[in-house]
Amino acid sequence: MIIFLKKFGIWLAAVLICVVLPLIFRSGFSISLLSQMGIAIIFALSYNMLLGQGGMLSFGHAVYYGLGGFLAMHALNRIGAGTLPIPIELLPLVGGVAGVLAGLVFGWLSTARASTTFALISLGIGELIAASALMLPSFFGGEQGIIGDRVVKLTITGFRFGKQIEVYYLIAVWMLICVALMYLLTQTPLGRVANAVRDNPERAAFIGYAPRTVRTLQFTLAAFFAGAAGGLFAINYEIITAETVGAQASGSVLMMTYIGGVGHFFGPILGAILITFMQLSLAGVTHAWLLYFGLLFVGMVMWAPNGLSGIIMVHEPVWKARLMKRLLPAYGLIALPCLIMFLGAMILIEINYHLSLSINPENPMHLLGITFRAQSPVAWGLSLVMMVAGFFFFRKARSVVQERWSEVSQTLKGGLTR
Amino acid sequence: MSTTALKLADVHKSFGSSKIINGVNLAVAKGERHAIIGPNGAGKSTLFNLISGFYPLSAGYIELNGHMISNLPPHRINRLGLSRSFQVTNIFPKMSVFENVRCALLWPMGYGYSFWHLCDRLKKINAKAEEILERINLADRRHIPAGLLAYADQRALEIGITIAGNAEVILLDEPTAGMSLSETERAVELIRDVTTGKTLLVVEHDMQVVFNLADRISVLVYGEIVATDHPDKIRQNPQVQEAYLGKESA
Amino acid sequence: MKTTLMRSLLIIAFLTLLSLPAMAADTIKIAYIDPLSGAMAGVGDAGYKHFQYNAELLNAKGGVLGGKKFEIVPFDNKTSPQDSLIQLKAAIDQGIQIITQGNGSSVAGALIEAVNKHNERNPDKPLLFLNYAAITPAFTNEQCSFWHFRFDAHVDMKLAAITNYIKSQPNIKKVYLINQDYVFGHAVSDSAKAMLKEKRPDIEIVGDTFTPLGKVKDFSPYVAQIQASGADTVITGNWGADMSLLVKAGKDAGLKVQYFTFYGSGLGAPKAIGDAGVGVLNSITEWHLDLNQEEKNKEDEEFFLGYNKKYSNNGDVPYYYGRIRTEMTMLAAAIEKAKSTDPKAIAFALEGMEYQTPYGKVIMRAEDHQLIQPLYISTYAKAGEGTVKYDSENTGIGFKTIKRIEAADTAMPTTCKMVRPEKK
Amino acid sequence: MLEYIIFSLLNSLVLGMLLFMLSSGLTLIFSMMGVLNFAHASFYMLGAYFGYQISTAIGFWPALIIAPPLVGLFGALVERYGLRNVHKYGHVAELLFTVGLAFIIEEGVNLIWGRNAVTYPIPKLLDFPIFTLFNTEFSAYRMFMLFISVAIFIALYWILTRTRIGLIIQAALTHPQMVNALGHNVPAVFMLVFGGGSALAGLAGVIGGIFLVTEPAMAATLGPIVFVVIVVGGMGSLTGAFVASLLLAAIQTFAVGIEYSLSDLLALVGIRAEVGGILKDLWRIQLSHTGPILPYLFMVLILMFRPKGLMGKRET
Repeated sequence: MIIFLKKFGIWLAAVLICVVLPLIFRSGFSISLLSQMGIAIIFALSYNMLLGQGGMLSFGHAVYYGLGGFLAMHALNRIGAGTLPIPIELLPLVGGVAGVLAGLVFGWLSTARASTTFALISLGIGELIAASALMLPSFFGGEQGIIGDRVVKLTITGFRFGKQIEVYYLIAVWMLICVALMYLLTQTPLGRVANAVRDNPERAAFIGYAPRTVRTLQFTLAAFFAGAAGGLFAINYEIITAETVGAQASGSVLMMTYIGGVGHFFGPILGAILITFMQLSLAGVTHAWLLYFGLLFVGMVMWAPNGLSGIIMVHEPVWKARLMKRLLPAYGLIALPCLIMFLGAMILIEINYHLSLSINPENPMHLLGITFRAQSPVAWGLSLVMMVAGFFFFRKARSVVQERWSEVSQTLKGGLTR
Repeated sequence: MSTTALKLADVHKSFGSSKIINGVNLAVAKGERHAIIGPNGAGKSTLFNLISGFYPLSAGYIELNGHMISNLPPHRINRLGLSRSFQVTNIFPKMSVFENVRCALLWPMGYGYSFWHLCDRLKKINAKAEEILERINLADRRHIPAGLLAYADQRALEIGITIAGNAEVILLDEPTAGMSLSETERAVELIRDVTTGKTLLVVEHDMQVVFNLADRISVLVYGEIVATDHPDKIRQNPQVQEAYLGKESA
Repeated sequence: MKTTLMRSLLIIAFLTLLSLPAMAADTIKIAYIDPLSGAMAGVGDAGYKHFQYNAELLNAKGGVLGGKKFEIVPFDNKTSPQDSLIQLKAAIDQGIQIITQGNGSSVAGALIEAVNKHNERNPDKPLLFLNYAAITPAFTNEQCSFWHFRFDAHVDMKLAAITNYIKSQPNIKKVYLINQDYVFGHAVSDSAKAMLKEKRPDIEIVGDTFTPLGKVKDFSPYVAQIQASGADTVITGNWGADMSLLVKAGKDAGLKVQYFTFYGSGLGAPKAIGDAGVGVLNSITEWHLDLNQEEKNKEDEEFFLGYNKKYSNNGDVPYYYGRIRTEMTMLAAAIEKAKSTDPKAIAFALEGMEYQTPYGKVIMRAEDHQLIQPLYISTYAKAGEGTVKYDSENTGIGFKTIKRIEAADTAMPTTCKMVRPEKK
Repeated sequence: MLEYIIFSLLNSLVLGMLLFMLSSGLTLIFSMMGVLNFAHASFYMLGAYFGYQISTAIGFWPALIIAPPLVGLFGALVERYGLRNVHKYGHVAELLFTVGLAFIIEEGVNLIWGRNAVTYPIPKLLDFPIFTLFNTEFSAYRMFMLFISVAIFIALYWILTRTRIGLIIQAALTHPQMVNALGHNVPAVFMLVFGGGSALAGLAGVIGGIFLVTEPAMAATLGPIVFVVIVVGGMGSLTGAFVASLLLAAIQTFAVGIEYSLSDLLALVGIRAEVGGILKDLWRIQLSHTGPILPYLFMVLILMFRPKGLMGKRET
């Protein structure tokens, strides 16, 4: 039993969370948010099959997501019309097939080299598909996209999927299946060899693998999951437009994956949850969310290139060695200046957005329960002082943290040699 | 021709107008340990890169066990039974030591591009990888990312990757470069051990190593082989002494 | 490394705190679902302020139904259909039953479908969708819905008005069509060709070009083509940079043509085009900011100036959407007429409603829920001369009406087969 | 027809030289530092906005002098305090850093100058047609742009071939390790090149902002096309960038005039197919509509079949 829990505990927990979450967050908005998170998790993990596991930086992954969505939407409409006998629950597979077909073709064309060449080809293909999406309205539906109705007769579970909650559970099931499959893929010969090709394509050729074939296969499989995510998108929104194949969707999944961290399997899951939350919730709170988003991204690139998962996993050995208590006070120490610095920056940003986008810049603005005039020199001065002072103490505190860290890692190393 | 493992016939290579390899003929017999020596810039690494398919030939041809391999891509040559190491350490730095070795076993043991097997369930492969790790003395560090190993250990790992696939012909490019004396000794032992029964072609600067290891030696000077013979004869060959050894022994 | 994590967590924590919505009992909430961040935020923000201003004016007069006040609740959809649907859910969560939107036919199409499905699946709590700017004809034709009302003239109506004007101008002989290469641009091109053929068969269409949407940097090659074709008039559905660049490149090359556009008189176009448009750039709208001078309408002038004072950022983004006033006041009138804020009752009250605006009577046609209103073709003119008193976006450029098209003349037949719920 | 060809040639020259001003900096940065700078077009946008802001305050001519160095300074600071810290994480991180930077700059421009275009008019001194051929006018401003960009081209050429720093940069283009070995201060050279490239982009912005529209989306519309230029021209080749700029501008300009579609082509060989659905859309697309997307097609093909580009010495 214990062994079973150890091995599958995390999966059980994931299932449990998926079941329970919509019971806690019951509003229509929350359930929509959760549904979108599920889709984003599949999409981001599939992107990480390229970037994290295959070393391929793509600027056009949304092509497969979008094409999967469009094909699924056409299929949905055929199902509704009774001309296509596929139960709606299996629609993501249709999207996946679209992804595979497109991925096979474009993957083969673009994977002769990795790195910059690949990145630029993916950018070019992305631009081409996005441009033709508007020029080929009979498939892509032009600006308005294609709409469908997910309430169809043909189901295997008996649900009608009229209610969002039913769709949520459908997405959750598919999400769990896809996550498990993608995890298992990392454990297969192809998954491992993809790592090898990422690390050192020349060497990989001398253990018998053609780098291009490995990349193409990995790419195609990633495109399958992206397409499946697109299929779920079609069911969830009952509309799909050309923007799903566009550069913005591609950029967004890149940011999710990177912020979550490419080095660990679960990283993109964190990224997908966080970024989806920011995109959908933060936008309702502040006009400046895009700026916060950009700052977060650049901050991650500069100071935490391994992403959220990297930050977490760095602490794993410390946690196991029961040394966290040595780090926590230092973290507490650095949190305060960070908080001050962040508050200062936030005040400054919010003031500026108030001046440029509010109903009337003369109106007082509300921030953190305080009401003040955006033009007030006090607010400007305070925010600047907070930023400067925060930065000053941040640097001081940082050296303390570094000191603690080196102590802890010394102890850890000592433990290893002993 | 069944006794010849590797045959180079009138191999030429030029980059633009500069001729690097100028009509090399070489036959390495099965089971032979063959060394190539020569001064810097003689074209030794280029020759390796030609044999292993890294560069296309300008003229001539190369046969591996009777198969024409000139201008095949590297992975095809590898699948025909030729494996090589690199002058600059060339491993998979982010993967664990164990994973490095295991990856080298996947193709030769028939798992190809499979995405329907789980590596951890491939008992035969895992046992083989363990065995290789024991032989290259890295079993205790199997979970460390390969990029974090000490230099000599990385070289050992590279040899492990190179021989893992059980290739009949092994090319080693300066396997002991940059090692201390004691490390070199151990490396030579390792090479001797793991290449037993195989055909070995090695480029090496350290003459001690060469004379210790090789059955026959070829001397490459300015893209041409000036002599091929047993080590003792090479030592005495006046042409060789003038072209190469003369400087070293002086 | 830690700091970034903390920072992001803090962002979330704080901003969630900030978002506690305030509920008031006696308000009629209207969800404004349009872009409020990103590239299109300027346009969405302007629309929001328009609604806010009109709501304020109505509230100052005592609101509706004896004191119920209007409240505009903004939702940022980033011009994306799927985001709009999620924001719609958020609006429903807040108990909002009236939504309004305008930017992007893709968004409007998605919202119409979503509202239809919602009302079908939740007949006891229906939604009402008031569309103020998405002008794809389909929304009041084959795709028409009982729950959707459009307060802007659709593409074909505007084109009909333009071609009617062209019909009355015998010196227009050669017309060049240049449009963006997507559904809207093709619709403009097709309709323009059909209408011109019918109304002025003698006019020669000397060019029918499509430009990739938002990708062209220099329009001078197109201008050279127009020049070479000998056209005297250009009809274009282009908007944004695709329109400004065209007009500017035309000015650079000394192209002497009249442009007829849809979006020339506001939302950044005057700023981007500037003097290049004077005397040549004509736009079709239901309102413009010098109309009050031309028609000597003091009330409208005050209305305009009131907005300018409070919301226009010192005249930088002046009042533009005349129809938002129509939408809000008609909504108020419909609520009074229905004596209810129930969307179904309001919808039935709005159907066929006739309403007196400062510039004539408008009617919400019952058969397709399309507002029929008078339209104006106006041209760029230097401010300070004659009736051109006010300038747009501080550019020194105002507008002069060259043609008023009566409401009845803008009406087009509809293919709508309206499906109505039971009126209880 | 002659009129059309002459003016199309002139116009493609103007656009091509503007593209060159942008791509020369980018190709230098890319080939020396290996950084594919996604924020390069953002520097161009900053140049336009700085130029606009300064010219509303003290006039266009001072703006022309002041704005580019300001952008260059900003670029140098970005290199020094941003990019250099990211360098140790590898090229992907550097690239993503510039992506994020582009994002922040766009949002910042939105915040400071608003979401709509700004009025950035042609300076009075240049607001007249310089010559009229047949019926078409050629504006003095376009001539001025041409003049500036040719001057920059010559200056760049001179700096790179005749000055010491130029020779170091040239050496670094082909053999980046060599320069390091020779003991030159490579980080300083990098900062100089990054700042210089940004300043060039800024200058392109100051004059291009008038010619095109100064709006927050201007970086995003021009950005990808600059990549196309350096890819097609070949990494590290200024001559390549020059040729590719002119070539791409000419393609875009002339494709506009070719109103043939696939169906016309088929009709030419006697096939008149009645098709529906997606084929009908494909049939209908005229070559003239594809002008601005042709470059991407071109880029993808070049990368697949000739990754060195037209004149490059190394693969990307």
